[in-house]
Amino acid sequence: MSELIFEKSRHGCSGCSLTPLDVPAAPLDIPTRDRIGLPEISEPEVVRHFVNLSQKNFSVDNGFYPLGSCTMKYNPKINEDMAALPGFAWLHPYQPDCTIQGALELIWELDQALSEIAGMTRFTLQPAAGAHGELTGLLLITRHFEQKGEKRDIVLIPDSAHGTNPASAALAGCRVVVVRSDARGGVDLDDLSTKLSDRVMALMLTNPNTLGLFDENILRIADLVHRAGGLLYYDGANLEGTCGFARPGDMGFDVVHINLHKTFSTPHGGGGPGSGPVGVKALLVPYLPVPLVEKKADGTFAAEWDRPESIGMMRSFFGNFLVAVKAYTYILSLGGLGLRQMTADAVLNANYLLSLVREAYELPYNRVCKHEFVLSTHKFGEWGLKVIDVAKRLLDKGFHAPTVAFPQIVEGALMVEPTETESKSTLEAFARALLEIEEEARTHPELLHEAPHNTPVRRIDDVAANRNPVFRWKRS
Amino acid sequence: MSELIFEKSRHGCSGCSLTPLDVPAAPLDIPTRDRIGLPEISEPEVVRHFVNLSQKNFSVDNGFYPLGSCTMKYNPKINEDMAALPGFAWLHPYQPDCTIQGALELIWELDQALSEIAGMTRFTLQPAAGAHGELTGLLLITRHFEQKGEKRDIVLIPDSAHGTNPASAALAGCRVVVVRSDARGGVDLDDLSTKLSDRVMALMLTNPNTLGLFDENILRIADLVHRAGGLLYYDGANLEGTCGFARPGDMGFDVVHINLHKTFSTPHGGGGPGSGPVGVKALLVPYLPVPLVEKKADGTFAAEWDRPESIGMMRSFFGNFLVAVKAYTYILSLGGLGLRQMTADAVLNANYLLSLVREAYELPYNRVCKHEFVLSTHKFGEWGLKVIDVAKRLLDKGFHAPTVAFPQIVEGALMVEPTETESKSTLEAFARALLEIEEEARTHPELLHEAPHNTPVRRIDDVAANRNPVFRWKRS
Amino acid sequence: MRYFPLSPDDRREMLAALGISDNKELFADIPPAIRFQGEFQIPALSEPEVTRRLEGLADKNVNAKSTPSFLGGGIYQHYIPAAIRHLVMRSEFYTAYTPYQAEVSQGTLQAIFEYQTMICLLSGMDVTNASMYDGATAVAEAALMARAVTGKNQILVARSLHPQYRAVLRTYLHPLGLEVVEVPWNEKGQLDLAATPAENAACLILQNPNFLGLVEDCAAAGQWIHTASGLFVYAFAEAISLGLFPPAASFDADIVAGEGQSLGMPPSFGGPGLGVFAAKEKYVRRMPGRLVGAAQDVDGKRAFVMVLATREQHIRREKATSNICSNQALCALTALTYLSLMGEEGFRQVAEQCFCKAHYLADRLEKVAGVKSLFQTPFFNEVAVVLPSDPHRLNEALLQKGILGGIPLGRDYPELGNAMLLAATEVNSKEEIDRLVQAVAEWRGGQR
Amino acid sequence: MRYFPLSPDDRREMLAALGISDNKELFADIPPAIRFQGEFQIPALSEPEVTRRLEGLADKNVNAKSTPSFLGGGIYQHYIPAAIRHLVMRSEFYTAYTPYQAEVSQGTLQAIFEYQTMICLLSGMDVTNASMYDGATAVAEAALMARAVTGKNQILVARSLHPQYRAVLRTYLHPLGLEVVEVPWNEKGQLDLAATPAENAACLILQNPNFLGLVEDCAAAGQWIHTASGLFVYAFAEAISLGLFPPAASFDADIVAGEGQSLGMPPSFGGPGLGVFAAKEKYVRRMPGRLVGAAQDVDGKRAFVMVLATREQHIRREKATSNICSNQALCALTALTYLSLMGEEGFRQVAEQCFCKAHYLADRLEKVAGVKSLFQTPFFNEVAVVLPSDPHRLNEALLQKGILGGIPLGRDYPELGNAMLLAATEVNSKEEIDRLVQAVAEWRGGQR
Ligand SMILES: Cc1ncc(COP(=O)(O)O)c(C=O)c1O
Ligand SMILES: Cc1ncc(COP(=O)(O)O)c(C=O)c1O
Repeated sequence: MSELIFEKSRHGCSGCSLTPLDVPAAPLDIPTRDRIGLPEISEPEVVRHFVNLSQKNFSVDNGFYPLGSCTMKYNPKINEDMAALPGFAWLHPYQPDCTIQGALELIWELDQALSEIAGMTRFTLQPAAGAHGELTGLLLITRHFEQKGEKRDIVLIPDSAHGTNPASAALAGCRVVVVRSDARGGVDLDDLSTKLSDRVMALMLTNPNTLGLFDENILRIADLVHRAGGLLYYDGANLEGTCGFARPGDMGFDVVHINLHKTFSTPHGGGGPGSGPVGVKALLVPYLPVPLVEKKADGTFAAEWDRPESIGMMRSFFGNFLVAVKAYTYILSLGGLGLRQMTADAVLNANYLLSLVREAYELPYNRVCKHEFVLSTHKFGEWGLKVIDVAKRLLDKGFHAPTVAFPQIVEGALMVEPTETESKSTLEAFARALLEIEEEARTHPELLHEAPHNTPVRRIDDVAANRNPVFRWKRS
Repeated sequence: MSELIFEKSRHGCSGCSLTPLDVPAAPLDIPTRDRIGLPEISEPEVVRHFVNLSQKNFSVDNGFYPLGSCTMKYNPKINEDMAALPGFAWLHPYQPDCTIQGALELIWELDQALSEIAGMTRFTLQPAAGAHGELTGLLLITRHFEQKGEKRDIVLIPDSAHGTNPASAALAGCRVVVVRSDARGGVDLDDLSTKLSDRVMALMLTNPNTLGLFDENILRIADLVHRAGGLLYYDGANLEGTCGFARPGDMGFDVVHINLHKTFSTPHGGGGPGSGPVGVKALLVPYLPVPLVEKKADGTFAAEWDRPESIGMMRSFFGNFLVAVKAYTYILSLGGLGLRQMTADAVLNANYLLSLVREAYELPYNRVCKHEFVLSTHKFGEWGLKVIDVAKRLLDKGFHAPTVAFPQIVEGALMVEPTETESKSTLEAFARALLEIEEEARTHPELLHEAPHNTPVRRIDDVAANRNPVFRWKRS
Repeated sequence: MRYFPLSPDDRREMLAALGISDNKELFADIPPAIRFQGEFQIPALSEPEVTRRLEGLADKNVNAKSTPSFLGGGIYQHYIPAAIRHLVMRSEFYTAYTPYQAEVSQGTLQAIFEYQTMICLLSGMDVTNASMYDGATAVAEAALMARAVTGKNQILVARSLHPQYRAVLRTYLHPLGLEVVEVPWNEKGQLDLAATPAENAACLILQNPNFLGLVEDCAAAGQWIHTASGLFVYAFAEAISLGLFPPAASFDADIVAGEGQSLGMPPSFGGPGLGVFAAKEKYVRRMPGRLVGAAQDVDGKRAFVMVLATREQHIRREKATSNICSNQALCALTALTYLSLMGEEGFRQVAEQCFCKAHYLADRLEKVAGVKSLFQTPFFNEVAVVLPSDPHRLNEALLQKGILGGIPLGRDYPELGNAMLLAATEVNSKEEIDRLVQAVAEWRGGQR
Repeated sequence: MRYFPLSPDDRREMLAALGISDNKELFADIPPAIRFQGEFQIPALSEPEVTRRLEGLADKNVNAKSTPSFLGGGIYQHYIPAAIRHLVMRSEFYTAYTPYQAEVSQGTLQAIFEYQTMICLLSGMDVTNASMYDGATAVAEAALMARAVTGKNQILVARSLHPQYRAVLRTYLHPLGLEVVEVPWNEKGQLDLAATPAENAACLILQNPNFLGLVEDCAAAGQWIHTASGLFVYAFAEAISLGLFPPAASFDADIVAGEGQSLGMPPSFGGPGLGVFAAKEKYVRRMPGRLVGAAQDVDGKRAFVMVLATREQHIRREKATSNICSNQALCALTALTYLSLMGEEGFRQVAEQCFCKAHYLADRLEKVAGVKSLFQTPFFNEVAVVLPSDPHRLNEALLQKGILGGIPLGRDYPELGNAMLLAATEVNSKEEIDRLVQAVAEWRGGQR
């Protein structure tokens, strides 16, 4: 069953159908290669291979996937259909503007919608994912201070932040200084004050943060940073928690990125493609990447390349355009009120689920959560178990596991994000599973330790796989 | 996991999205109903329900499905895409001819292609499946004799025939007389001769027959029937066995039906829709159902309704048109040579597979087979086992079972049709499974008796289900 | 050929294993006289070429997706939720066959069981089968079943039953010597019970709404035929009406037979659609088609399985209740997913919207001078209007303006002369309807 | 809203269970000053309405599926086998995320492992990652990796590298203080090794075929940069060339980075595409992106799992090799299915057909008076020609005739004046090419 596609190759077979060449064969006046070693397989066998492979995946369309920080909500099918329209999928990015008015209009409209939703002035859709948006945003800030002639290179990042935040800061050529969390899980204001200086370029913040908690001091924080001359960066991975209830722009953020593949329902694709549009306040608009889509006085749209202060390009062309098509479809499908209901339900689901499991697990910060919450499995240590054992046992019970071991400030963190597209009964079933597991941990810890038992493969030996890593198949 | 969709209903939910009414609400001047009781479920949950349901099916895209007589070949994906084109899927059958020229041309072209393939004069695409084609064909013959003023109402049918043959004959108002098979599995010529008379309207024959054997006496048979004044009906379920090598028209058949969902690769859809075009020799053309598509002198196409001798309509409109689109796509994809290779490979696969298992099972007729073959599991009786036990054990080994207990003339029949879209290694794996099972039957019969063990559900109690049948869910 | 997994080497090895050198030997049993020596004149096209060829054919058609259309008559355009195709096109559903091996076919079996339940809910009947070919053949099978139940040989059928259903009925009944008697409509376009005696009838087949779009008095009709010991067959050609109309069972229907295309399927040039068939449980052993029942596996786990197969051709052969084998299962699945998504409220609303759109259309059309409704009887989503001249000419004029008009009724009902049947559903916007009416008025103007 | 499974009752019950009466209480932690009081001016559309809106936008575009196109420049149109979308659109693939829980993600993991192998086969390299955002960022990451490996701060980049890749490179390298030095092309349009010293270079980035479509002397370039202890980064913007060209490893490339859109993805207005990234194994710990490795489960069963995660941001944070998290996994799966279907022969043939079509195009264009190839150097499937006047005017003229022309090179390469880059692939028929050439000739005629 787990035969590799290469092992199914049979010389002389093919799944390919090419129209015979209708022009004269040109002499190959260039150096050419030998056999590649690609497999030779008929179409029926290729189809079977991948259909059967797919069944070894757990996905949102199979069941509950409460992977914290990832917003694994339902991916509406209409989104996929719209992105597949030949009028989008078969556009070439080098086409003249007059032949791509619909695409430019869509980009403009999405920019407008996101600006309204986030409370910002303009968005670029070029960044291909959240981390890419972070880098973009930091480069915009860098450029801003360059223009102002200020030498600032420190990026403050809370200890609860996602790994991409410091990694992006490093990639932007900045120094990372970590800010501690306080007892309520928010930014420690004292620590922040201490670390602010005229070298600080920005504070990167997720709000609600990775604990799922809204930082009530956000206005104080913004004020402190701004007074110190720095800017505020908003990691929009958690926009789901406040969308329609509070806008990052209003909180004082100067730059935001949004993950269209989270809040805006575009599929995660087994890892991607995503899209990480970056929105800015007016002061940063001049630096946005090229091309930027502009609406002209006559109502037509143009891809503007001539932006002398721009940071340049973050990737080729217009970003992951088809992902933008899906997100735009979603925004139109929900409308303003729907977006607010989305958040209301996501937050209700999270708090309800939390209420069902909080007794059996440890809740490090006892507060209302937003769209997700983090439990600690610290006490499972008593029974010789780790958070990973809880996760694996959940797989046996037909659920995907929550995010584990993140944020690092919580020991044995289990980060649970139900999203608004789950039903009450699903939440209850999941809560029952978590309670059962806690019970099993006390009475039959081996059940967890040896989990999973009924998945396509059982627990995988990571250590061995890393000791002598094998990155590719080779004919044996 | 096996919750019914109704059990997931939650009052106030919906997966529906309707545009608000843009005309005045008209007063309901008609009697209307109370609540229907349809489930109320959001789109994400409906999607999950059916995605998970689907995974409880075994299908051609999952693996080997050697269901004899059903030609479970690969269903090319391009076929589905072509049938989904709005220019086909969104045609209304009452549109004026000038707006459906492409559809009529396709019907005409498929008629031409099938006529060439089967060696007939004209085809109607109206019949919705094989059995429907049988009824159509028999009614054509009935009409023929009506017109000739001959009173013939007996249909001769071999004892090896598929159940639809006698059932169709009955539906056509005919009497069925069964013809015995001879020692080589073909029509017993003596028995046939005895049963021929001036009351015999037709002999229905599958050739290769349901044993997968080509009736070598076919010309004698045709001659006998024709001399007795009867006509020959060809059940095209097994066209796969001779396509490109011998044509029913050339064998002497006067009417044929073809199952597009078998030889011509259209999907079986969990039971249907299929399509059972009927082709006839010139003498029967006047009786073909209306509408019949004609090509006019100016190259345009017309749906001809004015056919005074026609038997009338067999179903509404043009039959399962989108199935015809798929079959036409397939025929163009293979071309004439491809169709011949298709048969060559199907027959090679069948004979090769047979050679691997014939020692361990009983082969009632020791001959070269065509696209399928029938084994007997008679000897499994010794170990207290039936053919169904062999079938269920195959499920455990990751294969669909062959057709069982048919044809009835072979005790404990296992009817195996590999099709040309299976690889040599798949055939070998299946053969190994059959051999293992024979071994298990001898050594651990309970393994078969209690099979299947690792399917979504285990052996189902048919008897109980039939004793007090429950045809629908009711709120409990 | 990309669909064939045998490599040249495989073929050689396999032939060798069989001890033969040429695959011709595998066909040696075919008498030389009938060995096909020719070559089919069908050139093989590459996938891109075949795509171009089929797209070319599709483009030669005017399709009712990009062109406003008012065609109905048993095939309707309704909005199809996007999720449906994603579900129905799951490989595991559409590349499986009849669930003969129940243990690996629970997906299909449970779906059919759910479909059966849905149709029982819509119709109020006890038992629904797994599908028939289409509405027309479902009605024909209903007639045969009524004959089998009652032993009577006459079938009463409303003249307002879909003309093609009547045609199919005639084709099916003729060879069995059954008599088809048409019951005319009265001055209101509804069934004229007074016109025909019912004593010898195995059943009365009445379509609601009838082919002219009109709502029938089914209660009266049911009572009438039952008094004469015939069965009442409730037929329908527009399944959306089931969301608004009282269920057939409330009229004491014995059999319900109709077309389910509206439940999530595109018009498809008339096929595949879905033959819906339901009946009272007491007649179940006379029912055609497959039935799925609830069951348990040996571990007591819920399961589903085909039941009462002893009615069917593969067991009963010439004594079977029908010859049907392959049915329209994937269409039944489509209907199931459609009804699941629409749900209680949504399905009702679609029906109401259709009603409102058609009434708006009728109101507006009536205001065009020279156009009037054929009857002043309550209707659902179709209206028959009389035109001042040949409706075919109107259709041509409409087509010029990018509109697919209605169905000229004269061919099937010569007595209706220049009448045309126009349908409106939830997909016809007010603007489209206004455009149609405007075009009709202009055409009418040009006529004078 | 049809995507929300909470019913009004559910919401009430859940709030009650939480002991609160209004969901506003769940947002009480948001300071009143920043509670959003407005309402987004975004009306909700029904599914049919949203479909119409998006189809309307799509229809405002001229798409390269229904219009012959000769645009390339890093994004190409190739035939996409129909089976691909059916596979990639399997729910289990596209609605899953990064395979964090390996035991229930073997589908994705095995697919990535197979993809990695495919790219290793095409490039000859040892290790391939699970994907980068696109060709441009892959090249930028290659530069960063070269810096990390060599400790040198200068990046040599061919001026004939895709202009947008160079732009992205500048954006990425600027804040890190790395110096980007452009290496010009010589009179043949190929890299001019003599022009630039290599001593301080962390790497040389050379695109093959280069942006002008020309085949580079990679062996010489590789040797040259290696002599100076820099890494050789083999970049590509047309993955189909990998089917014909000697593998990058044969030029001793250290890193291979490029765009994989041609492997089964439509042009998509430039995204999503596929950033391909491969390298020599000795550098693997400096590589950006995810890696999947072969593994075993506790029962010794074959399995796959993410490996060397210690390079990545979620563990290493600011010391990670890259910040990438979400990547383009589904595009990698697409490329995998494409290569699986095309197979050894098919993939090679596509490459050869592209070569032949472009050469036919070039030959024919050269015959138009006033049009000539910019260079007489071997090329793959794109050719740069010099026109007698502004190529934008030619494109307008072509558009009039329903043809999407080529890319005017003047904006990115002012020194090239009126040059235009035209691509041809296996989907451009001879007839299309002839039509283009004819139209160019007519335009040229009209100019005089
Ligand atoms: C809080 C947070 N920030 C940033 C990211 C990075 O986003 P992406 O994966 O789209 O690059 C993630 C991704 O999971 C995240 O959870
Ligand atoms: C030999 C034979 N004849 C006829 C039929 C009936 O065909 P259909 O199921 O298309 O009605 C079958 C179906 O399996 C068959 O195998």
